[in-house]
Amino acid sequence: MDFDFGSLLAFIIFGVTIGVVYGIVALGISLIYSGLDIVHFAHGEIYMFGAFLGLVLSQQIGIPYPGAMIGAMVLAALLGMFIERVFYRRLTRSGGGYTVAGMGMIICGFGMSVALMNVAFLIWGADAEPFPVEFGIEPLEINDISIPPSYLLTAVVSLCLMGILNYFLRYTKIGLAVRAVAHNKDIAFLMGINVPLFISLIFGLACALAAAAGVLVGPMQSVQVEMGYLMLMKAFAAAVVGGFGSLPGALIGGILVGIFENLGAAYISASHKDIYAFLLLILVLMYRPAGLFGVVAKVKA
Amino acid sequence: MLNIKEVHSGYGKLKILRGINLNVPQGGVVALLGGNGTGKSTLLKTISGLVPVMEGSIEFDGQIISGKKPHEIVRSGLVQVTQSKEAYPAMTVEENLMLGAFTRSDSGGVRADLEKVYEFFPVLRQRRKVLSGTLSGGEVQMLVIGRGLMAKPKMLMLDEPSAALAPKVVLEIFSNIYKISQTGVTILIVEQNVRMALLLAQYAYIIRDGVIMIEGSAEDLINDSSVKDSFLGGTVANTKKSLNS
Amino acid sequence: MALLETRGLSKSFGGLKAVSGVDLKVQPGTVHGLIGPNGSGKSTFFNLVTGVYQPDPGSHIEFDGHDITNLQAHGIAALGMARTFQLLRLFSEMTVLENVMVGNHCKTSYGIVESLLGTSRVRQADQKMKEEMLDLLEFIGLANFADIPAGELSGGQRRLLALGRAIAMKPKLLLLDEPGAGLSPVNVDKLMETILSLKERYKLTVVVVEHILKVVMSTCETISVLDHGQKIAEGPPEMIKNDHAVIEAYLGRELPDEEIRNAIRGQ
Amino acid sequence: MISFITNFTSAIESLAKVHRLLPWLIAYVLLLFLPNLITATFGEYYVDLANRCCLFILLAVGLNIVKGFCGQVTVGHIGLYAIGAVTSALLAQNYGLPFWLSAPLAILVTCFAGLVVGLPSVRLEGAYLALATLGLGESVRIMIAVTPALGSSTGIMMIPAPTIGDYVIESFDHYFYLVMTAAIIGIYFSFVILNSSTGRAFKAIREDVIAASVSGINVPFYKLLAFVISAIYAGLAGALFAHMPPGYLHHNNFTVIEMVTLLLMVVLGGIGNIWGGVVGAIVVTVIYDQTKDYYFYQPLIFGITMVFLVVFMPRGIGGVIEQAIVKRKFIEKHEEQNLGTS
Amino acid sequence: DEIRVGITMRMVSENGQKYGQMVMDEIGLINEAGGINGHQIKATLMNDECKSDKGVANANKLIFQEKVHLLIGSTCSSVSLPIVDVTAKAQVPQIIPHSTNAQITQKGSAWVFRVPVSGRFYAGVNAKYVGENIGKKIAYICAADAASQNDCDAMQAQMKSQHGTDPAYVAQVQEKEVDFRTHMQKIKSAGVDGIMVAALAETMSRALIQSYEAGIGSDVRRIGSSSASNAPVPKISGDAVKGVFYAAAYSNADTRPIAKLFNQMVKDRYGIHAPDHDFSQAYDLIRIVEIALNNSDLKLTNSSLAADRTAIRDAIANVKNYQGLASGPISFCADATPQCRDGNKTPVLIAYKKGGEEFETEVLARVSMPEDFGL
Ligand SMILES: Nc1ncnc2c1ncn2[C@@H]1O[C@H](COP(=O)(O)OP(=O)(O)OP(=O)(O)O)[C@@H](O)[C@H]1O
Ligand SMILES: Nc1ncnc2c1ncn2[C@@H]1O[C@H](COP(=O)(O)OP(=O)(O)OP(=O)(O)O)[C@@H](O)[C@H]1O
Ligand SMILES: [Mg+2]
Ligand SMILES: [Mg+2]
Repeated sequence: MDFDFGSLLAFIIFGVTIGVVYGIVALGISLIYSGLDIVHFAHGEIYMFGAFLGLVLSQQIGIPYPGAMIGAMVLAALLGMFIERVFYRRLTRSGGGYTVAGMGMIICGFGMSVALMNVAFLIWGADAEPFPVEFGIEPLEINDISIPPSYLLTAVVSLCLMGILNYFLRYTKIGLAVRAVAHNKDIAFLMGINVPLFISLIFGLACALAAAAGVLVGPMQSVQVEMGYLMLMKAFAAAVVGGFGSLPGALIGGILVGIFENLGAAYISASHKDIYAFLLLILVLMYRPAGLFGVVAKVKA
Repeated sequence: MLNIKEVHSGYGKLKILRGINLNVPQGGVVALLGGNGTGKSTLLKTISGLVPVMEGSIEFDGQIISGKKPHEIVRSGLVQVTQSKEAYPAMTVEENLMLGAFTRSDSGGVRADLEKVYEFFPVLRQRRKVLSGTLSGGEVQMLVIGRGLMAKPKMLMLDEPSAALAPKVVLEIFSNIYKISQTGVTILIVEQNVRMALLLAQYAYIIRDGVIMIEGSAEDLINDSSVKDSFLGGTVANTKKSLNS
Repeated sequence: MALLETRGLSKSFGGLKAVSGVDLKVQPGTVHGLIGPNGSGKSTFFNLVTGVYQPDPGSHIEFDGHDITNLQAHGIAALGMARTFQLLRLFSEMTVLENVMVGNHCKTSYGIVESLLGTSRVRQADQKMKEEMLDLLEFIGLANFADIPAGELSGGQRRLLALGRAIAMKPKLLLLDEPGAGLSPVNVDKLMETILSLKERYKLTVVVVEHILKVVMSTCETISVLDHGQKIAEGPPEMIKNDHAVIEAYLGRELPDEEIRNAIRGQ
Repeated sequence: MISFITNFTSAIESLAKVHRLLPWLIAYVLLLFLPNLITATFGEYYVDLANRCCLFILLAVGLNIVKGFCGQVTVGHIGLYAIGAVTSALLAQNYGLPFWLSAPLAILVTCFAGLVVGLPSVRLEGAYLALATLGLGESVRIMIAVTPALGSSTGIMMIPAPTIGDYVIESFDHYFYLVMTAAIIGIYFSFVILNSSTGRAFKAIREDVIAASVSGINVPFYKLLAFVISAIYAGLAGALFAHMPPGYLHHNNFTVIEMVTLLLMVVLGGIGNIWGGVVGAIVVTVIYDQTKDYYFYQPLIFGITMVFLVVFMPRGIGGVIEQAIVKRKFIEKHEEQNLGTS
Repeated sequence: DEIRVGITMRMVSENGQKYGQMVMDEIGLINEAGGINGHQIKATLMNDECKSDKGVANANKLIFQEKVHLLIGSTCSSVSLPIVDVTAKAQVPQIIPHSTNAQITQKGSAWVFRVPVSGRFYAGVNAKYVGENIGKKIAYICAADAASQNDCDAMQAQMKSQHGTDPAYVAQVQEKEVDFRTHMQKIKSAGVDGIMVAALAETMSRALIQSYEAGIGSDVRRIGSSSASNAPVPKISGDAVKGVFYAAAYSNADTRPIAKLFNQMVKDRYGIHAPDHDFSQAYDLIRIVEIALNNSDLKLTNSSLAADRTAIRDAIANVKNYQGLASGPISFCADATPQCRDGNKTPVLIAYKKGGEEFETEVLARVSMPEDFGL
């Protein structure tokens, strides 16, 4: 394939515009990870629920798009908190499941993912639903690359969400408590932290982010019951690349994954596209398990 | 201050405490002694709500606290420093200390108390930007006691604070605990360093197999040589005995 | 010839020199004490010697005639070095008996393939080992708890088990990191007996880190003192007790009850 | 119930005293009559179901070794299964190898793949390892899906059934003898491994890596060994699946959903519990088959079951029974001891 | 003494559910009208989720447990392919409602019949029309599911053999790809006459929309694979579906009275704006089964199972010139060859006139292919 700079630029832009979405889902995963010390395997389904909720709110009830997005975020947060309270709660209380830290959680996450997907299927059916939105702005034209409004909006909203969250966790007492809850619930309790409340809060926040991503992606890719799984994989890759627990890392990780897979699809082979994300994930895990921005706590013997 | 009546508790079906009666007066320093595996830590965990009370009642500062959640108990001013001296390894020393002050909203008072903790334990000041996962055993010990203090507790429960500390530091720790108690904090201390504990405390309880066997003023107990030999052995030694006989 | 010898042993973490240039010789058949203030590098020393940490370049560790400076932990263990941890690190979901059996891992007389095939030799060897290990549990006083998961023991019982697991390795050299912390006075006495009988009966060499002075002073032939990662003194207990630098850095003064009480009360 | 199990185990133990293989032989011989029994009582189809159970038993027992014994959270096991299946199929089809050659070769290849899947475990733990193995497992599936030589979208067709001489093993009950034998041998060796020094090394690694290494256990080696052993199980199951008539493989037999089902089996039976894994495999396969009419709700039921199991019964069926037996002993001892001292 | 019919289908998509339902309803109607020669039909419907292992298990259960006389299924080629071997070995007649993969009938089973148009015919018709009316410079986007891959490969081969042209651009993409921007960017600079998108409904719709987003004008024609006929395509794609050309086995724009009646029936019963060819094929299948069963002499005793199965097979093989909804007459014959067993040999060429839920199509042509075309 002959190489030209214009199309390389185009592929990178494509990667970035989808990468920011990976980034905000990864942000939620990272948040749950730092808060609860678990990797949440049902997060893709929360994202899918968010997308459907946004669809219902905006297309069926007729709430304007921004309102639908906030509504979906709130509802998904409630859903997440409900799930956490009813199911995950007992596991977190005893510190991450049986035998190996987190094995119970991982399995629980998988179970939840299957169940949620089925619930969505029972409610909305298996077929993809279009989510057309009139943004009222023109596509952005760079040379002969055209970026539709939905992608532009996504990038802007993602960056805002990420900024707000970062401030919240880094410069408030709550951020400190989040980390305390993550490491040892018993001791956090003894510090007077209302551990259950915090866990709910973290979960809710992460789910709201996933829902936002769902509503943002809806107009770009339509909404479908099975949409969560692939997004989850990409978001995992993003979270790992950026470094679990690092919020800016999640976003940059997302963008890197987006670019990496788009270049792979463009220059190597499109049918292996998902493998590139996995490849990146595995490479980063092997050579820099903490990711680009993460820190691994050195625990002494 | 703390009033424990006929408390039973344990893990699942397994009962460890079988009717504990214990009393800590306001401002006092009380020691809880006993052999290994006799239920001392279980009692502290029961008081702070980590292990559920099966029977009996616990009253603190005029309120019944048995059945409450751990964080509620902490908020009422009763703070425990656990035996497994766990700090948050991925946080710095100072962050750990600030966590201790989580329930407080008086930031001026928190800073002042932070200074006070650094005065008690100067090593912590030196290493305050270091991730606490890399501290030595003794340093962690000081950190967790300091963290307990940061909550500005009415009463502090210490589970073997001197274990694993250098002899010179042990004395420091004990005198710091005394100083802490002089500031009006009531103290319940579990110790294996019987001699030091009895020199610090005014009153002591000796527990064995989940019941209080002996109680009395510290002065009396320290002079009673039979106490050490007959009651501080613990179940491990007993097991051996019962096997041999 | 020394059983364990370190030359210029160093380890730094970032800017902090946890252990710097320590030369130490442990003579076979002795109990060797290692003391020092908190954070002086004792546990780090153990971690270096047992291969849990890699030492800084320029360090040398020799054990029983082998250069073990760059060996991995399991290789060093196989040469006959056992240790306990300050934070115990028991296998808490495994039973007490299984814990000591894992300790005995290096002494398994059969190969991996054989163990996977479950030949009769394997079964006989395992049976014999089980009996041996039960004896060992009897020796440390945990025989009654053989089938109990280690996580359900109390603090002191766990410490005994950690000791048992190390002994089960039938090592030449045993490194004990604060074996007495948290033990009741009676059990501390028992611990001292145990250490001495290990030396007498099993001809074991022991290095012990301990803050309970009674233990070091009455069981050790030689004591080395670390401070800020450096060796500041070495010698028999009598000498160490009266060493000015050691008193200054670590021991403090030995006081009668009344004075301690006064010291505590700040008078 | 508990006492029944205790009695049953002691009966088996006394049999084992005569010869350690005796209980196994008896079980094996009894199982040889199972197809006839099943056909007579339920019908021929259920022999096919039993065959599928046996495949899943192999998979579950193998997964248990790496996950339950050794504590390595792998989610890529189904990828190994796929590799075993595809390799054996291709060897048989492209090179005309008989099953008896293609299957061992496939197991060998799977072992190697197991080594690769296991490599991340040397550096990673817990959730990170789960992600890495998930990535590897999915990559295997995607490779199969997009590579024409591996079947891609049409799949690999007409994989020959195993033969002995001129005899073709293709009816349900004859295939049963094959898969059941494999399953029994698999279970037997899984016990051998658990009770050996290797099994103890696995468990020690599960509990505390550093403590294990200073106890003389070569941690990376044993982790990889666990992966390789479980790969043997997966490879064998894969080969047996590939050659099971009608001999067809498609990449969508190896998706994450299959992996989740496999996890459910292990969790239901009890992580780290061998009989638990066996029971889990049977229960899940049979229930799945019997609730096919409710296919709309099946994933929901399965998912929620999994969640509830982890939450309320983290040790699964097997673990609960085991725990009850141990607890009983412990309380007995404790009371004994209290009587002794007071 | 009932006639047992087993059905295994992909029941996860909405369409799948609905035409599964239609099959059951039609059988119910036959039963209400007195059954077949006085015998009721007992139908068992199972879901195979489009997974071959599940499909084979279903087939085994239906054949050995339910002891069906006739097996209907499956909808997915990758499931039908192995089931063909199961039915051949167990000697049970199998009739296929929707799988187009050419190899199904090429396996040489005497027990299999296909109602839909085989993929080999579609490619021939498509290539002819495209080469003559759209142009020869075609870009391909091929998704990795069995049907689309098959359509895509066959189309390229036909373009080569009929017009001697190589593809202008080929992108092999994943089955559920949703992001085609890189390909559209490349196709845009390649300057082609047409873009063929061979993919399942959602994937195809995404590609169609993104081709416009990328700025490829409507002068470049979009060509669909046979799944372009599925209702979600116009629904999701909206305006982007306008002008899309594809070949199918049925068009809802068909003006014959029977087709109009069928459209109305499906609309009333299942609330579907217009049935796609999956519905018509399922409907035709039931009619063919009805004819065959009526023509076969069945004992329906325990011992006559094998004989009855053979009788049904022979009766299906005797169905000639069935004129139903399908684009052309459906005929079978006794040989175990594709010529005999690919019943419908007449694709219809269709183009979308309007997208959205209320989409419209127009019929461009109807082409009957020689029976051994593409073999
Ligand atoms: N999590 C647990 N689950 C079950 N049993 C436990 C648990 N923790 C402790 N035990 C049991 O409870 C008994 C008392 O333990 P506890 O920790 O209270 O002893 P202790 O007096 O603090 O001893 P030590 O001085 O050794 O720390 C012991 O026999 C122990 O086996
Ligand atoms: N993994 C590590 N990373 C960074 N610093 C470390 C690490 N391990 C130990 N240190 C530091 O090295 C110094 C020596 O620690 P070490 O644990 O060896 O002390 P110690 O002599 O065993 O003390 P104690 O008697 O309190 O157990 C301490 O200041 C500690 O903070
Ligand atoms: Mg204790
Ligand atoms: Mg230390």
